[in-house]
Amino acid sequence: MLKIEELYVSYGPVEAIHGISIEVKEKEIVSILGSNGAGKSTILKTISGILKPKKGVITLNNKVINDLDPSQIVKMGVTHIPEGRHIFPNLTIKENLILGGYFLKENEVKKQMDYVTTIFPILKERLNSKAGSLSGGEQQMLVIGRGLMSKPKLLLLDEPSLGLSPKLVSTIFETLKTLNQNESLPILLVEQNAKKALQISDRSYILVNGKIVLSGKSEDLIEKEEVKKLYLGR
Amino acid sequence: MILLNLLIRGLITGAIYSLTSMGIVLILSTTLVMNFAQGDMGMLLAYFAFFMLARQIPYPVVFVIVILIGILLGFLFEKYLMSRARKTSHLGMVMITLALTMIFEGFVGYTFSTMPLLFPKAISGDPLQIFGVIIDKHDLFTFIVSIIIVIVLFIILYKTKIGIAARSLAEDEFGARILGIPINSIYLFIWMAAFAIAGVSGILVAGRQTLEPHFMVVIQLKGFMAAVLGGMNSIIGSVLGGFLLGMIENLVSFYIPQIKDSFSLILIVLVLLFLPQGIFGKREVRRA
Amino acid sequence: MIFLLKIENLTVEFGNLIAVNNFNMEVKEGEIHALIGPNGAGKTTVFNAIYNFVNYKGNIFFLDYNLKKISTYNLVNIGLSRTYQNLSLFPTLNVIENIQLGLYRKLKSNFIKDIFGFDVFKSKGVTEKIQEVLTLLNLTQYIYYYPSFLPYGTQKLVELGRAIISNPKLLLLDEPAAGLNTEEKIYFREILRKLRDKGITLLIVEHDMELIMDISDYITVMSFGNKISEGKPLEIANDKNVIEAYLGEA
Amino acid sequence: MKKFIPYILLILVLFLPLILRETPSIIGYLNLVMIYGISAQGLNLLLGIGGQISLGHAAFMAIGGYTSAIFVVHYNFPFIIALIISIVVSAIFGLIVGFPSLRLKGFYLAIATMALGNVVGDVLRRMSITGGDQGFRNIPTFDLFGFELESYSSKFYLILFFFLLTYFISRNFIKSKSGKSLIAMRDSEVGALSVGVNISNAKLLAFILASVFAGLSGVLYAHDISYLHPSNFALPLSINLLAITIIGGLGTLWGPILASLFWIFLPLIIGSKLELLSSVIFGIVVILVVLFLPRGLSEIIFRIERNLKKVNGI
Repeated sequence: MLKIEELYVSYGPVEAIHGISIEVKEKEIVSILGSNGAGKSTILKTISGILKPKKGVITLNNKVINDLDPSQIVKMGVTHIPEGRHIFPNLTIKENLILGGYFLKENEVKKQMDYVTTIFPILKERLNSKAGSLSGGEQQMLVIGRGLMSKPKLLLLDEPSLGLSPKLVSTIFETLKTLNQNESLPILLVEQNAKKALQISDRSYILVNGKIVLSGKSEDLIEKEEVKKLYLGR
Repeated sequence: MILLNLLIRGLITGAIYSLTSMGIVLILSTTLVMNFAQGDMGMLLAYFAFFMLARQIPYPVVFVIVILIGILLGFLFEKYLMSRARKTSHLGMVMITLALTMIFEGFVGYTFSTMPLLFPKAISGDPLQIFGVIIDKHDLFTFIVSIIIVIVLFIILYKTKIGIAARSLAEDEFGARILGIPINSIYLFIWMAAFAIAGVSGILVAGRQTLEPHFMVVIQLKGFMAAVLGGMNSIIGSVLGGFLLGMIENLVSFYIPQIKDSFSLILIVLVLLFLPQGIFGKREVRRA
Repeated sequence: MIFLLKIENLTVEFGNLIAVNNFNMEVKEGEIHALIGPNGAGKTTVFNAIYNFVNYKGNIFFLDYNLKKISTYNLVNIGLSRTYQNLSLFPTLNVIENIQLGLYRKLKSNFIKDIFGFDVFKSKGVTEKIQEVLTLLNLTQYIYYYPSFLPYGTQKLVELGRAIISNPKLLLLDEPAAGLNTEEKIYFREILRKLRDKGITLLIVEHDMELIMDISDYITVMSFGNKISEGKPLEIANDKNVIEAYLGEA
Repeated sequence: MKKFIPYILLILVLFLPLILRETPSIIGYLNLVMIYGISAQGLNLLLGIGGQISLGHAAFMAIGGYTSAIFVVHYNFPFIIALIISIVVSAIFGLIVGFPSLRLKGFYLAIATMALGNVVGDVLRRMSITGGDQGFRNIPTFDLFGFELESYSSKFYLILFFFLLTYFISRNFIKSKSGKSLIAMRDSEVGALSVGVNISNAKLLAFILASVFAGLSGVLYAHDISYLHPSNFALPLSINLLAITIIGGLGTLWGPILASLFWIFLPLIIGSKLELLSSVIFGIVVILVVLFLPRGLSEIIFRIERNLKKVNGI
C-alpha cells in the first residue's frame, strides 16, 4: 500500500537520505533498522509530510502524497507516532487522546477512546490527570494510543522501545503484533532494538548512513552474521 | 466600610486589567508570543467605535461591529504578518507586536488628532448603591462582561477540540503537526479571538476615562502584571491576577499613597523573581 | 593517583523516572574508556551529572575535587573538557574564533586591554598553540568558515578542537561518531588515538560498536540506568548481558 | 580602497559643520542622531552581543542625564566630574537591573526590565531635586574647563568625540576575549559554560556596559537639550531604541547609527504635516526589516562591502 521509490531527503544543506526504496504491503509489519543518525526518523518524517523530499516519489495506494500537508496525510489514514514521546505534558490524557482523533466526529471520538483504553487500561484509570505525570512507559502507551485514535490504515512508528525496560518493550511489541493481526493494520517500524524488531516484523531494511545496505525477510536477516556485526561490532 | 468600598472598587479596576491580561495570556499560552499590541489594538478599535457612535449608530450595534472588526484584523494579522514572522525568529514576532503599537498610535494621532475625546459609557445614568457601596453602572457592566468572556474562553479552551488543540501548540508544535492538527487555522483562530477581546476592552476602558492615543498603554502594562501574578499560563489565573492587582492597588493608594505608582511595578519584579509561576499559576509539568 | 575520575553511587531522577540508578564507575589515567548502552540508558545523563547540569545523589570525584562543589564553568580550569551530542558550537563565530574560545580561561586579559583592541588570542605562544590544533585536526583550510557552512563531520572536529586546546586531562566525548560517514569515522578514530598518545584520558559515549571495540581500552555498559557489565572489549563482546541489552532479548 | 572608506567618511563628517553652516539646525539633529546612536549601541551590546533583552533601556539614559544635571546644577560640579560620576552611577544601576537577568529569560526579562524602567520614571517624578513632574529645567550646556559650548557645531565636535569613543570601544570589545564570551553565551550557553565562561558574570557585564553607554548618552542629551522630563525616557523611547537596534541589525556596529539616523530624520523628510505619521512609517519599516532583512539595515553595508571586494578582486 505504501511505496517509496528513489527517495532523497535533505536536512537544510545536508542530504540525509540518498536514494532509498521501501515498500509496505497490506497487513505487513516492516521494520527499518539502523544506528543513531542513520536517517531512519527522516524517512518517517518525509512520509508523514513534515519534511519534503528532494527527489523521489512516495505513493499511498497508488496516489502520490509527496506534496501533501501532514493534516491531509493523516486524513488519508497514515498516522505517525514520533520518537521522543511528543505528548502534551500539561494537557490531560483525555485531551491528548481527543487531539489524536482530531478529524473524528464527536460520537466516534468516544467510541475510539473506549477502544484505545481497552488496549491500554492504564490510560483509562487516569484519563483526567496530566499526561506529564505518567511514567516513561505509560507515556509511550499514551503516544501509541493517541496515534490509534485516528483509526489509522497505516501506522508509522518511530523507536517505540526508546528508554523502556525490556519487560515494557515486550508488552508494547506484543500489543503491536496483536493490532497487526487482529485489525490487519500495516506497520512501518523504525527501531534500534534490532532483535525485537526482527522478531515481530515480516520484512526489514537495514539503513546505514542514509542508504539501504541489506533488506529481506526478517527471519532470514536475523541469522545473518552481517547483522550481528552491525550491532556488536564483531 | 471604607475597606469594603476599596475592595469593590478594586474588583472593578481589576476587571479592566483582566480583560487585557486575558488577551495577553491567550496569545502567550498558545503561541508563546508576548503580545505588546493587545492594548493598542483595543485603542484603535475604540476610535473606530467612537466615530460609529458619533454617527448615531446604537451602542449595542457598535459593540458587535467592533468585535467583528477585531476578528477581521486578527485574521489579517496572523495570515499576512505573524505566520511569516514565525519562520524568522521569536524576537521578530515580539518586535512585530511592538511595531503595531507604533503604527496604531501614529495612525490614530494623525487621523483623529491627539486631543482627548469623551467616550460614551455602555450604560449611563446615576450610580447604583448596593449595601452602601456606590457602583457606576458602566463599571458593573464591565465587571460582568469580563466574567462572561472568561467563562466563554474557558469553555472554548478546555471543552472544544479547537481549544484543546490551541493549548497543545505551545506544549509541542511538532507533536500537534504530526497528529494532523491544522495548526495554521488554529493560529488564525487564536489571534482572531485575542483581537476581539481587545476591542471589547478598548470600548469599556474608554468609557471610564477619555479617549486618546495612549490611553491603553498603562492598562496594557497592568495587564502584563496581572498576567504575571496569575502565572502567565492560565486564563483563569490571569483574571484572578487582574482582580488581585486591582484590589492591592486600591488599598495601597488609599493607605500608603506615597508609593502607589511604583508599588505594583516592584511587586511584579519580586513575583517574577521569587514566584515565577505566579500566585495562581499551576506548576508546569516538566517532561522527564 | 590511579583513578582520574571516580563516580560513586550516582543516582539521577527526573520526576518519577530514574535515569541513572546507583551507578559506579572509575576511569583510569591514560586510557580510552567507553560508556555504551542502548538509547535512554542514561549515558548522557552521567555526563550531565559530571557537568553539574542535573541534580544527583552520590559523589563524583575528579583528581582530588568533588565535582558537586565545582561550578560548571570552572571545570575547564581543573582539566575537564567535553563535546556534546548535538554540538554546542558558536554559530556566529568562525572556526578559528570557536577554537580560540577554548583557551578562554587560560588567557588573562582586562577591560582596559579589551577596549584598546589588544587581542589576547594573538599573543605570543597562543597562535602557535592554535596552529598546532588546527594542523592536528586538519582544519587549517576552514578557519574563516562559519560552522553551519561546514559538513557535519568537520563541525564535530571544530568542537573537538575547542575542547582539546585547553590541554584537558580528561576529555568527555558524547557520541563523536554519530552522523559521520565511514571515511570521517576512520579519520576520527586516528585522531582519538593521537589524543590518547598525547596523554589525554578519554571517556566516550558511543553507539558505533565497531569504533568502540577497536579503540577502547576499557568498556562500561549501561542499560536502563544500571551498570550491567564492564571489562576489556573482548570480554564485553562475549558477555551475555550485553548481547541481550543490545540485541534486545528480554 | 575599502580600507580608506572609513577615513574618508570621517573627514567628511569632520567638515560637516562647515558644509552645513547655512542650516545649523541640521547639525542639531545630527547631534541627536549620535546621542541616540550611543544609547542604541549600548542596547546592541546587550541584546545583539549578549542576547539579553531590555525594555527599560531609556531609563538608563534618564539615570545618566539626571545624575549629571543634579551634580552640575545643584552641587556646581564641573561637567567632566559630573560625567564621570554619572557613568559610575549608571554602571551601578546597570548591575542592579542586571540581577533579574540571572533568573529570568526572554519575555519575563522583558517585563521585569519594563517594570524597573517605569519605576525609575515614577521615582524621578516624585523627587524634588529632579524637578518632579515639572521637568528639570535650565541645565547648562557642556562646560569644558571653562569653555562653554554654545553653538550646534561646537557641541557637534564634543558629541562626535564621545560617539567615536564608544564606537571604538564597542568595536574592540566585540573582538576581545570578554566580548567573545558574551557572543558565546548568546550562541550556546552550554558551549560557553564548557569553555569556562561564567554566565552570571557575563550577563551582568552586558547589563553594565549597556547601562554605561546609555548613561553617557543621557548625560550628552541633558546638556545638549538642557531640559529633562521623566516622560522623555518612558517606555516608548525604550521601544524605539529596541526598534533602532533591530532595524540596524543586531550585533553589528554600523546598525545603530544607520537606524538612528533614519529615525531622527524621518519626521524631517516627510515634513511637518505628516510628522505624526513618522511613527507609522517607522513601525512599518520595523515589520519589513523583521520579515525581509533579518540582519537589519547593516545587511546593506555588508552587501556593499562584498561588492567592493569583488571589484578589487580580493
